[in-house]
Amino acid sequence: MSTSDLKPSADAGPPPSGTTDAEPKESATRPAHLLKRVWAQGQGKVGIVLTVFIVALALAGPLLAPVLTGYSPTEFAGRPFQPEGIFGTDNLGRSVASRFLAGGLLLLLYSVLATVLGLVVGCVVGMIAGYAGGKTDSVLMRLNDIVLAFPQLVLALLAIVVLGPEGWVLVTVIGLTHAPRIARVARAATLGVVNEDYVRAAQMYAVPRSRILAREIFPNITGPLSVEAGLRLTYSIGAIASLSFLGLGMQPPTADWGLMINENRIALSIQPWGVLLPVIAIAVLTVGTNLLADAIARATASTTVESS
Amino acid sequence: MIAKLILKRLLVSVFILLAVSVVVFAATLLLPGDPARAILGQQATEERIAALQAELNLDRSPVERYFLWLGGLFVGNFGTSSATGGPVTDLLGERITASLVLMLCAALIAVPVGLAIGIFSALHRGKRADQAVTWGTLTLAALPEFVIGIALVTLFATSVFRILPAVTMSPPGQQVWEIPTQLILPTLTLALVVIPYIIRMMRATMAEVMDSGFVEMARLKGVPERRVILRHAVPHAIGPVAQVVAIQLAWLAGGVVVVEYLFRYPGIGQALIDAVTYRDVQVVQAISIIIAAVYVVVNLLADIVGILANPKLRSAS
Amino acid sequence: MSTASTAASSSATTTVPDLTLVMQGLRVTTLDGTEILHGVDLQLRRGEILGLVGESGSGKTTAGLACLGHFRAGLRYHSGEITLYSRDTDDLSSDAASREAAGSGVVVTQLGDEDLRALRGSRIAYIPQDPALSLNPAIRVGEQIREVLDVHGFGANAQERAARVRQVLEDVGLPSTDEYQRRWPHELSGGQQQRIGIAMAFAMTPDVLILDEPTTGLDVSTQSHVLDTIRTMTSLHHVASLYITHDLAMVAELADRVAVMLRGDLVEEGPVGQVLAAPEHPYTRKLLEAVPDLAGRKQLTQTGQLDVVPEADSGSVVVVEAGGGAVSAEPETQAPLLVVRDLKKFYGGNTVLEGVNFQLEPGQSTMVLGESGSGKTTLSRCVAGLIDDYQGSVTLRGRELAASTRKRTNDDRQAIQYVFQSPYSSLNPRRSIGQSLSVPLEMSGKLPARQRRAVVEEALDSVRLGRSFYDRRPGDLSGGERQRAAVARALVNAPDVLVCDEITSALDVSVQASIIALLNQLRAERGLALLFVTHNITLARHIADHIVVLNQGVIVDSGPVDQVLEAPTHDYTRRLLADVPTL
Amino acid sequence: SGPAAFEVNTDAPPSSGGTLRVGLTGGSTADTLDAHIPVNTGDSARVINLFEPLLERDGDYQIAYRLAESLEPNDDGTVWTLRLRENLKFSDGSDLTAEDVVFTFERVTDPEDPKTNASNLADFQSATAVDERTVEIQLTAPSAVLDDALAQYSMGVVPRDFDPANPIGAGPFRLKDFSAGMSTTLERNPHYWDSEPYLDEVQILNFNDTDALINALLSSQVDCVGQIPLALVEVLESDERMAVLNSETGMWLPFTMRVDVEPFNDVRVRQAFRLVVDRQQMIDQVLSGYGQLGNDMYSPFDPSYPDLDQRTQNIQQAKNLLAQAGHPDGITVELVTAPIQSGVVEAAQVFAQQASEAGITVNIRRVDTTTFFGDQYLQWSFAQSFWYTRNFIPQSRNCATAEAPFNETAWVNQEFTDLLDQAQAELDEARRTELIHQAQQMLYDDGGYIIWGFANQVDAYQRYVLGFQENSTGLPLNAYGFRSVWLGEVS
Ligand SMILES: Nc1ncnc2c1ncn2[C@@H]1O[C@H](COP(=O)(O)OP(=O)(O)OP(=O)(O)O)[C@@H](O)[C@H]1O
Ligand SMILES: Nc1ncnc2c1ncn2[C@@H]1O[C@H](COP(=O)(O)OP(=O)(O)OP(=O)(O)O)[C@@H](O)[C@H]1O
Ligand SMILES: [Mg+2]
Ligand SMILES: [Mg+2]
Repeated sequence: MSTSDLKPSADAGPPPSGTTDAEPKESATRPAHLLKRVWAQGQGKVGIVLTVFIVALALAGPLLAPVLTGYSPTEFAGRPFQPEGIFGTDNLGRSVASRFLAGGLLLLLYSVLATVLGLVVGCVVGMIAGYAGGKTDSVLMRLNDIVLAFPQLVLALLAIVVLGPEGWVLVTVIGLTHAPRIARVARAATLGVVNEDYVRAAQMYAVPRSRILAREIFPNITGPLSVEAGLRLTYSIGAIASLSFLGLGMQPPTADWGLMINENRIALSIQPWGVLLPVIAIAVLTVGTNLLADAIARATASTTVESS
Repeated sequence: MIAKLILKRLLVSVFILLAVSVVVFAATLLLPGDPARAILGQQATEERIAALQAELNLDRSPVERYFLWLGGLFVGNFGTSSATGGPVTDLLGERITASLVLMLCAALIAVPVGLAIGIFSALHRGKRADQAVTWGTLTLAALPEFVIGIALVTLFATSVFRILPAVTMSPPGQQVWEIPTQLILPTLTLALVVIPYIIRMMRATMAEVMDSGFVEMARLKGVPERRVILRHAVPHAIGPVAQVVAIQLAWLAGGVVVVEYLFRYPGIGQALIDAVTYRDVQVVQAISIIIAAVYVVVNLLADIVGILANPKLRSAS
Repeated sequence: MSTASTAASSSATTTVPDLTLVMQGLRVTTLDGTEILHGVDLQLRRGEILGLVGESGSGKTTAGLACLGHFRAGLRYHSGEITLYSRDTDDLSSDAASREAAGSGVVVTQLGDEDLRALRGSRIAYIPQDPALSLNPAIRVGEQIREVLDVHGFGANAQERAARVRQVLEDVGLPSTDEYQRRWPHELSGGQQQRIGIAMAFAMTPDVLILDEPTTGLDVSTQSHVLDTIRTMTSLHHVASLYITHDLAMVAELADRVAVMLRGDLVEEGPVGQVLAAPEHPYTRKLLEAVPDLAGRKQLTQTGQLDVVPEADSGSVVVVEAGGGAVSAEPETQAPLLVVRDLKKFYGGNTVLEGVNFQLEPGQSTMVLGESGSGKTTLSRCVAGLIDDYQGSVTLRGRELAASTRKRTNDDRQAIQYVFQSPYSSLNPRRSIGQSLSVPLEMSGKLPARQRRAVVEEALDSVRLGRSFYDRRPGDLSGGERQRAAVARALVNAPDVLVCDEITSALDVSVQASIIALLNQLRAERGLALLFVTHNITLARHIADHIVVLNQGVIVDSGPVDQVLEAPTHDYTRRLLADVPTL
Repeated sequence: SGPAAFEVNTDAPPSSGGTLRVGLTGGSTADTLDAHIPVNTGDSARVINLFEPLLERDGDYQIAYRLAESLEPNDDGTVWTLRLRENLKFSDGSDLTAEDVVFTFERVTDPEDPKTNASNLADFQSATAVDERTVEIQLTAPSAVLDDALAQYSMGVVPRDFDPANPIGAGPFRLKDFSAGMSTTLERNPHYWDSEPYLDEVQILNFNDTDALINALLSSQVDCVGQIPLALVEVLESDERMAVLNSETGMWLPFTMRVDVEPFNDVRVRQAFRLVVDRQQMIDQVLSGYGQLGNDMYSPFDPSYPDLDQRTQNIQQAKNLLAQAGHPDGITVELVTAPIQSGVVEAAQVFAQQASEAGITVNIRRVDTTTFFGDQYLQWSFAQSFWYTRNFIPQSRNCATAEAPFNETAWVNQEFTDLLDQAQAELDEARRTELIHQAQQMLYDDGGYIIWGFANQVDAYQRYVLGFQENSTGLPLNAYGFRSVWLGEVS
């Protein structure tokens, strides 16, 4: 019943080849740092570069915007949709470049927060269900199914209509709609390791259950979870942008990539930058984070530095 | 045995639908505004509002109303729309069909194409073609659906090639699907949104299966590669992939909203946005239940496929 | 198909009439160029079984698969030649050039994909190690056999093929009924699955058969059945077989000749009698010494490894008299250390243990013997408190223990320690060895955090891993090293009883020997009582002084080692003893 | 003209036949066919083409007779006599008589269920059919401006047995098909009193999104669209297939300050807010320059529109006023906005930017249209609004008196109301203008509206559509005047 059966390729696999018992390794090195192992993969490298680039842009953008373009994100640079400045003006005659620079931070922040919220709730639920098994599992998973069956967008629309399009509402609603999906993945991954003997060993030593979840199980399901996190971040960004598109997400005059697409798409044929820049940024960010997530998943699955 | 398993899944599905109906009902209670007042308008007198409230059962307790509503669902009565003042069924009937047509078209394209590309990619693992597919799916998955839609419209309808209609418009008395060219862009948009996930899943599952002992054994038996793939490998990927396909198809039920909005497609997505903005509670409830039902049914089908594709479950006694 | 075999011998066109497959200077590398096989030469003769032995990772499977022209993903053919002299070479659709070059044999390593495919399953067949993984779970077993016949165009029509399927099924001693053919793989036992694999391999009456540890997953009785089948089929069809294993005892029983591999090199080859009786290469000698024998004449030590692996563990090897415990149980007035009384365990309606009784004294080592599924793991887990809903009692020094470890007292938990079967799953791959080993100390809470490291390092020393392993992760340890670490975890709290559940069955013989030696040493040093669970009866005299034989949840035989081995009272024990292959 | 892909013969006489496909934004499942409560653009388009009023405002905002042939007040303006044209028929062929007109008056002003135009008919007392073609209208107070009230498009005459589900009217078209929120099909009314419309059919198609609307036009799925984004005017003008209809109107998108709550209960704050607006910039940014300057005064087409000093941006003076009002360190306000009309949300953003220079922090709270017009409508302390063209007295009756149904600023001034009453009763043109000017001065000095400009109404249509003319009412597509539109010959 798992959504994505990306199995945790834990190294409890076949015996490592070539090493025999009688041949202890020379250096007792600690395993290479995770980041190093990610960087060592081609995909990881691309992922890190893309992600860091966009994150840096989003973080520094709001400060740099007025310096680089000469206009603050809400100042007027000319009439709407005119080719003034590097990337022209937007639907209100503001500098597209300036708004683009300033427009990534909130989107990034909200989608990361929503993803983190979904991950935390989903992991806790999924891991408890997978670990406890039996009745607890059935009850949690049925509840999960109910939340899953409840249409996401209806939930978002209702919440926004009732509570208003505040940042925390967006984060909470999107985070909570992620949670059941992440819970499924976390549960499936937990089931994959819960019968490992090291978990039994911990039970044997009467390690508290919370600590078993945190120390024995969690580190061993980070692979599928990080893939899932990448995917969920993509969805978060898409969801926030889509809500902005429907006029329910980020509110004007905030400079925001999702909102920019909506505000400027009408003039796609004459002033495409107002749409293209944010679309490209969103695409680069999501591609980057997904590459990174895949690379992290692969890196956590092995402790050695891969070539290639 | 197998019937029993399926029956069990069926019961769970019914239970989930019931639970969703409670949640939907409770959630819509939170919507501000009084449907009776909405139907009659701001200037209506108190007596008329009270009369209509009684007619719509609004004077009863929420629990009573829930059961009345639930009872109605079983006989196909979704209540009265506060926007039109008429039955919700009249309002939604054609829209549901329209949305289903759109989803079906998208599914009919996305599933076979996704599976085929996924298999192809898994068989060429690490090669150029596979990398191209990987990057393609990654990029496509990175774009929100409305971006894909806008791009397609710009490309095929308004700017580059002016060969396809940009929006759907049905002359009165005709259904949207009677003008097939109008379906192309919305269908394509939906298909492009779900295809990357199907490809990714199919590729991963197939790659895993191709690495399995029995596939290696089949090769060592001298079984031709075509047969290895079609007879030995693909049937194993069907079970797990069915789950992902189901989730993607269920997503379609909710995901049509944005696409319908973009293409002015007369489906339930449009009606949902209208209903939420105009606080048409009964319509919101009806659409939520319908989307949930689609989700549950599709998942049930996937479970059944999973059971049928797994001889262990099929023959366990 | 016996006609084919007679025809083959008469129409032999090769210079060496009975040579069937010749491997010359085979080199295989990984994709990044590391050499796995460094030029291996092998010859397979018709009607003869060649045993290929060597420790794990020495390249046996790689060499075996190369005979089929197959190299696993990540591996690459480098150089060398494999030539197949088929009984009916002319039938093969290989191109004339390659046949010429090989002197009318087919050069497997030069064939194209299509020719290779035609060869595989028909002229060269493969029987894999794990039938459960190699049979397609979604195809009925009869269909899987028939598929081989189909793809190689056996016979003239479907009836002939159906008849052939029935015949091979009967040949391997399985029912040939339609009902049986329509079963799914999971509806067969491991032994039956493996015989389906054999039937599949023999279906096309191949010239060469590659068997890759075909009995590893099976218990001794099933194993002897399967071996019988292989033996009869090989001689019946006059096939040249390559039997890959790391069990020298099995080679002694089955093979005509034996080849020994060490890290990608063939180090010794010759008739079985000669190699086993007078091994030339030091590695062969070491391997032989590591093989446990039922008689217990040998001492399982690690000294034999020294000349092969110079940096092997230091000389602090304690030789333990087989059979007699190093520390004999001192007569004590108080209650026995561990008493298991009337232990029962049900899984649903399925009774797994039906009232088990035995006791254990300090320093005593009891072997729990039994075939797969007899309830050994269940029993040992009940003792260790890992199963919490058993009936009956487990008493430690006269005090009855709670069922679950969570309910047991700290001291009780420390007194009984359990070592898991698989070293690959008992250590958390995400935590360092030191972290994993600190857990028992942490939970007993007796030592302040600062001193734990010292204790753990001591334990690592005592299993002869060395302190440097503290910060390493299980992923970069070999199986043997991991199992030592797992033993060390059981030792940090200075337990009284160590429960070992088949702790050597996932390891190859030399590693097994070193672990056995280690346990014996610990018994000697610490007066540890041992509950050693296994299905390998040949280990008895090397590790235990008492034996308990478990069959379907009941103890059918028990007593001191010699008594049980020499005068088994129960049929089951006798059968076990009869099926053991010996050197 | 130019290398067009096709040529349209614009000189040929109008030709009959064909279907005009009209794209309009707005519309939902709540769309109505009722003649007297049009809400959104689609409703208006239907109402105007299905139902004929007695009078109408023409393209130049002059009163023109439609069903009525004459309308005369008595000496003191308390009784008006209306005379219908001859041989009027409803679209089902039945006769349209004075009784129907009386019924229409009663239906609109029904105190139980007052319709949209009831507020303009506040003085209405009763109507009586004197004969087949004559109606006498009695008022409770003298009025010189009843003709204006009767010229509203929500005042179409309906038969006595009117049923909104089967909307029989006397307009140029009659209903063929209707699907709420989606489309409406109208067909020519053969019983129309005036020269028959050229078109056989008009399809009105609802769009929820301007983008889809423009796309439909560009991909030739519709023939004309109402109200295009002003930023796109130049683009569409440069498309050789398209023509643009650019009308100056009296449509205004004011900011509304409620004068009875903090901080706007201090007139200095209101004046400061009016002074921070750079009106030309507003028009440039929000309307892409397609608009006329506003001077915090509505009704630019009223003959008595005043010639007051033009307010311009004066940050320093605004700051001073704020300081005097007790806000020396600036002030923070919440501006509630909603996409009630294109340009409104945009204007809010431009205002926020302009106001920030004077230390005014404007927090924009965007709500959806339903919420905006929901329970809190008229309660927002600082919000926006949107009005089509009206003359001063009816406009004031709608938004600036105690009885006004939509008094968004809560600005009520007895002296102002008295002046209005006097002006309304004054039949002498010059005297009335004088009174109105006095009232306007009060509004200008003290009122709660910030009226920064009047937006042009710009529509676009395919060149082969002929007959559209500019219209100052603010309603798109020549106030939906499809009766004068025909499809040109394409060569
Ligand atoms: N795909 C691969 N990529 C790289 N190295 C490999 C690969 N497969 C095997 N090896 C290496 O080749 C060597 C020989 O492996 P092989 O499986 O032939 O050993 P084996 O003797 O069959 O071992 P075992 O007894 O464990 O089955 C090992 O050192 C192993 O690490
Ligand atoms: N969790 C469980 N649920 C149901 N039955 C079980 C469970 N665990 C074990 N059994 C059954 O109990 C019986 C004894 O199992 P156990 O694992 O104790 O055997 P074993 O002697 O250790 O076998 P092996 O040599 O294969 O390890 C088996 O028939 C097994 O199928
Ligand atoms: Mg092997
Ligand atoms: Mg066991």
